[in-house]
Amino acid sequence: MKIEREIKNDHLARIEGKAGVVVEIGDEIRARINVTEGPRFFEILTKEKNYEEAAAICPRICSFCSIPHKLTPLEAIENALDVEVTEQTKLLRQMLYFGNMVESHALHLYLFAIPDYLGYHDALSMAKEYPDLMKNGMDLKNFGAMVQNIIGSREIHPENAVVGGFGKLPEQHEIEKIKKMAYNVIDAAVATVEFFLDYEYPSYVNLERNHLAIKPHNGYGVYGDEIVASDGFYFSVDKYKEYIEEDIAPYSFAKRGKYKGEPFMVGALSRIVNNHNLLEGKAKELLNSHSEFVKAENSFSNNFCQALEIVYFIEKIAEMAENIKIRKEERVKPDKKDGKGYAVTEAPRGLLIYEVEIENDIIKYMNVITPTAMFLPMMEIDARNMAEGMWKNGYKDIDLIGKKVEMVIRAYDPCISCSVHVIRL
Amino acid sequence: MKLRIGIHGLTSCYGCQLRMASVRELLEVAENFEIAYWYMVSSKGEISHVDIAFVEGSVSTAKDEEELKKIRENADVLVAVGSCAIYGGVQGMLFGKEYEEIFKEVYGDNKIEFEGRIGEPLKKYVKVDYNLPGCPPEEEEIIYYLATFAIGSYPEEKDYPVCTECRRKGYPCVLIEKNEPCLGPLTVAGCDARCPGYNVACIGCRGPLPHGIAWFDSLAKTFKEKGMSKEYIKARMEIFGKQYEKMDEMIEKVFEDED
Amino acid sequence: MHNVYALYKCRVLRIYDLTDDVKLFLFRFENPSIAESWTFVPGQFVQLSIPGVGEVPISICSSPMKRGFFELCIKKAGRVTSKIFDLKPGDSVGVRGPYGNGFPVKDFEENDLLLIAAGIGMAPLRSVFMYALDNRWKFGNITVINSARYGKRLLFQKELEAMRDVAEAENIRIIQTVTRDPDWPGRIGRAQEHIKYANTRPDKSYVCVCGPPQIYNDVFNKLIEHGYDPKKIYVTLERRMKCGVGKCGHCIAGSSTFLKYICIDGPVFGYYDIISTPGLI
Amino acid sequence: MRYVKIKDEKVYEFLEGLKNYGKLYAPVKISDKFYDRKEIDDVKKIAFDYIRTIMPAKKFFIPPKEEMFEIDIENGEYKEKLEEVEPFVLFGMHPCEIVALRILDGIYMDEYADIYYTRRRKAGIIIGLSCLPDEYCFCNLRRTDFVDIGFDLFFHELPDGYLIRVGSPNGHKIIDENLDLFAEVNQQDIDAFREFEEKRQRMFRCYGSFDNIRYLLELTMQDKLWDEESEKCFGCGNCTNTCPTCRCYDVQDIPNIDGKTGKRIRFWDSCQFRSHGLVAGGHNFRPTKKDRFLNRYICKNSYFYPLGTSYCVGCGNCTYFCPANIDFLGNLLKVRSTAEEVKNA
Repeated sequence: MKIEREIKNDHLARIEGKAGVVVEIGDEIRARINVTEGPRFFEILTKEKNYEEAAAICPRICSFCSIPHKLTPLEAIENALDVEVTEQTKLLRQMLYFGNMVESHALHLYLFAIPDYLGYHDALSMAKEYPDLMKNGMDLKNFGAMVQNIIGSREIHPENAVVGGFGKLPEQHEIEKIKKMAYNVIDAAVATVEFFLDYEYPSYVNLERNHLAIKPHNGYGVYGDEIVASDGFYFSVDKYKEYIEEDIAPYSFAKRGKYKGEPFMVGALSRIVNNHNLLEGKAKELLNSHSEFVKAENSFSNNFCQALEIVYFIEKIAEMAENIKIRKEERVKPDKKDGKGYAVTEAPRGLLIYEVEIENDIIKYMNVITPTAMFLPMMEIDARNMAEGMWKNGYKDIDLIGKKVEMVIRAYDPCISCSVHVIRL
Repeated sequence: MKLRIGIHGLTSCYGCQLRMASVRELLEVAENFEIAYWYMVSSKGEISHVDIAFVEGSVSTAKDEEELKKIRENADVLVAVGSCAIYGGVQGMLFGKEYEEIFKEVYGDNKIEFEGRIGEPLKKYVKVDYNLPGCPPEEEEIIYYLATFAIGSYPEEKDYPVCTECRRKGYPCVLIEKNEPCLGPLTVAGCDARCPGYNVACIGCRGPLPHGIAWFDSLAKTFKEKGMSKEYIKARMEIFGKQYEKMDEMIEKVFEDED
Repeated sequence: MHNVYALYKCRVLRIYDLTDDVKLFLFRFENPSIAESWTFVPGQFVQLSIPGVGEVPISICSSPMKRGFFELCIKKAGRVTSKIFDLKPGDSVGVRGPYGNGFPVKDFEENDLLLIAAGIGMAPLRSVFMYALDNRWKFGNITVINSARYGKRLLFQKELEAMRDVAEAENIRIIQTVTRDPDWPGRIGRAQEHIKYANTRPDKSYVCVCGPPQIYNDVFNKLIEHGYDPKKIYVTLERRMKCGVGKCGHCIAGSSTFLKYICIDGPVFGYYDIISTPGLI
Repeated sequence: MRYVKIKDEKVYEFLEGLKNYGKLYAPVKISDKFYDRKEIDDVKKIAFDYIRTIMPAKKFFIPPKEEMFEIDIENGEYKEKLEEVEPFVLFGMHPCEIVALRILDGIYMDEYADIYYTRRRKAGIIIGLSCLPDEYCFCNLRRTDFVDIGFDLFFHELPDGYLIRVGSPNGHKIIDENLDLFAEVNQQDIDAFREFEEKRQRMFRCYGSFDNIRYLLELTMQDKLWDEESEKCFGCGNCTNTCPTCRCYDVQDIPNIDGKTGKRIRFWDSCQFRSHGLVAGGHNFRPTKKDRFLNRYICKNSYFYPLGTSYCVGCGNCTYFCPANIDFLGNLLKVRSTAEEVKNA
C-alpha cells in the first residue's frame, strides 16, 4: 500500500505507561498501537515465591491500579487455599477498592482526558484558567487516596492488605473521617458528570461491540465469580481461557485479547452497559436523566461512565462507612498449602483476572490478564475509525486527526504498564 | 531563576511519576520550576536541555536505553527515582537469567520488533547524580529533593535503615516479636517504617542501603536461626535487592557449612 | 534562657581565592556590639550556617587581636561548603561560637614556637601565627612549616612567601614544602623532613601540628627524635560536630577510659592525650 | 527522707488525680511482648509489671525528631522555634531510667544548656516505680539499681499497696495536696519493703563488680570476639535508639519547596551508622562495621564523671531489642571482669 500520510507518535502523552500510535493513510487507513513499554514478566517474577511475597510483588505491575493488583491476587490465593475471610475484611477490601476507583477515575479524567476536551496540553496549564474544575479533580483524587491510605497503608502499592485480612485494621475514627470526607466531595463528583454533558461524541467511532463485565456478588460491585457479556452470554472465571483468547502483534509487548474471536471492550462503559440496573442513589438518578450519554457503540462514552461511577462509589463508600463498626479480629491463616484458584474483579479499566497454582505455599503458576490487554484491539479499531472518519469527511489537518486519535485512546484510559502482562501461552 | 526540570519514565509501574503528580506543591508552587517535559502529564515538550532530569523505571528495552542516554546528555543533573531506576525494581529480580528464555516462556515463538532485555538500573548505562529511593518515593522526600535543588544545593541521601525509623516511631518490632522476615534492617529509611507500623514485615521496597552497608549476610543468619530456609530467604531478599552487589554471595556464605 | 544554638548574622566582607578549592572569607557580625566584643583563642572554631543548607564547624584562621572581624579559610568539600563557595561579598550567613579549647597561647609565651601544617591544617595554625606576630615581643624564635602535595595547594603560600625575607630578620622562619609537585621551585618533601631546618630550640619550644590524621605519628616521631618535649606538642583535630557544645555526640572519640569530645575537650589536644586515647586521630 | 504509704484501693484514685499536675504518661502494653509509655486516658490500663519500654524515657525530653528553628532563607535568618511545653507526669520510672535521665541532665544542662531539653525537663514530674529484674537486667552491676535522687516520688511495691519515698519539693506538694489518700508507714510495711528488696537482689543474672570492665575492655579490643560479634550486627541502630542514655543527634536544614523558607530539625542519630564518623572530604573515623560496633561498647562503658557512673545503666534494652540477638552483657562477661554470672538464675 502506498502511504500518503502518516501520523506517528512514538510516545503518547498523558497515558500510564509507554506506547506510541501510528496511523497510515493510503488506499486504506491503518492504525496500530505500539506498546513499547518493556516486558516485565510478572508471571515469572512471582513463580517460586511464597504466596505472601507474590502478593506483594503483583501491585508493582501498575501504580494506577495497584489496589486491584493486590486484592485480586489475594482473592485468587485465598480461593486456592480455601481461606474464607471475614465479612469485615470483605467490606474493608471493597471500600479500599472503591477508593482506588475514585482516585484512578479522577486522575484519568482530570489529569489525562479533560485537558483534551478543553484544548490544553496538560492539567497544569488548564488549572490556571479552570481552577475550580481542577480543584474538583484534586478533591476527588485526594479523597480516593485518603481511603486507600487509611485502609491500605498507602495509595500506591498498599502493603496492609494481606492474605487472610489486614496487617492492621483502621481505627473507627478514621472510618468516620472517610465518611465525613465522602459527603464533602460528592458535589465535586456530580459536577464531573455534568462537565461531560456539554460534549457530543464523535460519530466516527460508532461501532457495535461486545462489552464484558463482572457479574457482581452484590450491588454494582467489583467482586464476582462470573463474567457477563453484552451478547447475553456469561461464564465463570475459571473458564476464562475458553472464551478470552489472545494473539501477539510484532509491534507490541502487550498481548491482545479477543472474546469469541472478536475484539471487545471492558471498563466503565462495559460495566454500565451490563450492570446499569444495579446502580443506586445519585448515580442512578444521573444515569436516568442523561441516559443518552451511555452509548454502547461509542467508546467516548467511557469517560461519562467513569464520572458516573465516581458518584456511585463515593456514595457507596459513605454508606459503608456509616454502617461499619470496626471490631478487632485476627487474620485468617490458611490450613492448606496447595491449591488452584481464580479471581476476577473489576479494575478501574475493566476486568482483571488472576489465576494461581500453589504447592507447599509456593507459587508454581501465576497468570494475569489485564483489562488493557483485553481492549487493545478494540482501541486500535476505534483509533483507525476515527482517523478514517475524519479523513473521509475532508479533514486534512494531520495534527488535528492525530489529536483526535489520541483522544480516542485516552477515552479508554489504557494502562500500558498493565497491558504487558497477559495470558501466558 | 526557574529550574528547568524534566520527568521521564522508562519501564516501570509509573508509580513514582504518579506520586510526583500527587505532590500538590509541585503543581501549585510551579513558579520555582518549569517543567520542560513530562509525558505522563503533558503532551507539550520533548526531551531537551534541563537543569534536573528525574527518571523513573528500569532500562528494559533498547528504546529505554536510547531515551535515557538522550536525557543524560541533556541534563545537568540526573536523579534516579524509585527502586526500578536505582536497583532495577522487581523486574530486576530476573537479573542473571537469559532474556530469550524468559521471553519464550511468556511470548512463545512470537517475534516482537522492539528489543527487550532484563530490567537494569540506570547507573549501568549512565552517570546518576542522586538517588531518590522509594516504591514509590514519599511525598516529603520528593519535596525535599526539589527544594534543595531550588536553593542551589543538593539533597543529603539517607544511609540508615527503616529499623531506625521504626524505633523512632515506637512501633513493636515484628522481627523480634513475631519472627517475621522483616527486611527493615537493610532497607534504606524514608518511609517512617510504614509497613511495620501496620504489623506487616518490611519487604524492602525502598531498596537496600547504599555504600555497602546492607548486611544481607547478618540478616540471613538471623532468619536462618529463626528456621527460614535458604530458598525462602533468597526469594524474599531478591525482590528488591537482586542487583545489590554481592547479595547472593552474602546469603550463600551463611549457608555454606550446610551445602 | 539563651539558646546555645542561636545564630548571629554575619556579612561576608571579602573573599580571596587561596587555592583552586580553598577560599578565605572575611566576616563581620552585623550587630555592632557583638562585632566589637566578640573574641576567641587561636585554635577555637565557629559553627557556620548557610540558611536552608546546613551547618559546619570551621576553625578560625585570623588573629584574635584584630577586633571587629574574623577570617575563615574554607575548603570546598561537602554540601555546605560548596554552598559557601557561592557566597558573594554582602551575603549573610549565621555564625555561633567560638567553641572548644584553643591552643594554650599564654603558656607558649617566652618560648619558641614551631608550627607544622599539612594541607588545610594551615588554617587553624595561621591564627596562632598571626597571634604570635601581633605579640611578637612575647615569643622567641618562630618557625612555620607549611606543606602540601602541590605548590598550588599550599594555603597562604603567597602571604607567607611575601614576608619571608623580612621575617628571617625577625627570627621567624618560613618553610614551604611540597611532596608531589615536580614543577615546584622550592623545597620538596614532607613536613617532618624539614623540622631539622627550623630555627626553634627543641628544649625551649612549643609545637603545634595540624593536618590530615595520617601524618601525625610520623611528625611526632620526628619531633621526639629531634628532642622536642612531648609535653609541649599540641594538635588540633577535626570532626563533623553538629552542636559544638558536647551534646550531639558526633565528635566523641576515644576508648572506655579516655572518652573525649573533640568539641569541648578539644579540638586542641596534647601529645599525651593523643597516645592514650585511641581513635582520636 | 519522707515516707508515706498508699493502699491498693487508693492507687487508681491517686493516678487519676495525677492528671491535675499535667498530662499523665505511663507504661502500657502495645503488643504481645512490648510496652511503651503512652498518654493515659484510663488509668486501669497502666502496666505496673512492665520491665522495659521500647522507647526509653528520653523521648519525652529529646523527641525522635524536633524542629529547632524556622529558617528565612531569603533574609538569611534562623528564628528559634520553641513550642509550648505543658506540664506532664511520667509515672512508673524504674531506677535505671531515672539515673539515665540524670546522665542526660549532665550532658544537656551543663554550661551550654540545651533550651529544648531544659524546658521539657522542668515541665516533667518523675514518679518512680520499683521493679523486679529479668535476665536482661544488670543495673546492680552498674550500681543504678537504687536511686536516692532524680525523682519526685518513688513507689515501692508492698503486698497491699506502695511505700512512697518523697524526693523533691514537687513530690511533697503532691503528697500534701492529696493527704487523705495516704497512710503512715508501719513496721509491717518496712518488713515487706525489706523483703521485696532482698527478693529483688536475688533475682539478678550477675553479681560482683563491674567497675574494672572499662580497662579490661580496652585491653581486649583486639580480640577475635569483636570480629565475630560485629559480624552478626545489622548496623540498624536499635541498640542506641532504645538506650536510655544514647543521645547522639543529627541536624538537618530542610528547605521548603518555595526556596524561601525552611526549618532546621534535629533527630536521633546513631554511632552505628556509617555517616556518624564521616567528616568533610570523605574521611571516616569509623569506617568499618566493627569500628562502629566497638565504639558503642567503649562509649557505654566509659564513665560519666559528674555522676561517677558509666553511661550504661544496665537496663538491658540494647540486648532485648536487638534483632540480631547480640548479648551486650554476655559479651562484656566474655571479656571476663570480676562480675560473675549465676548459671541457674
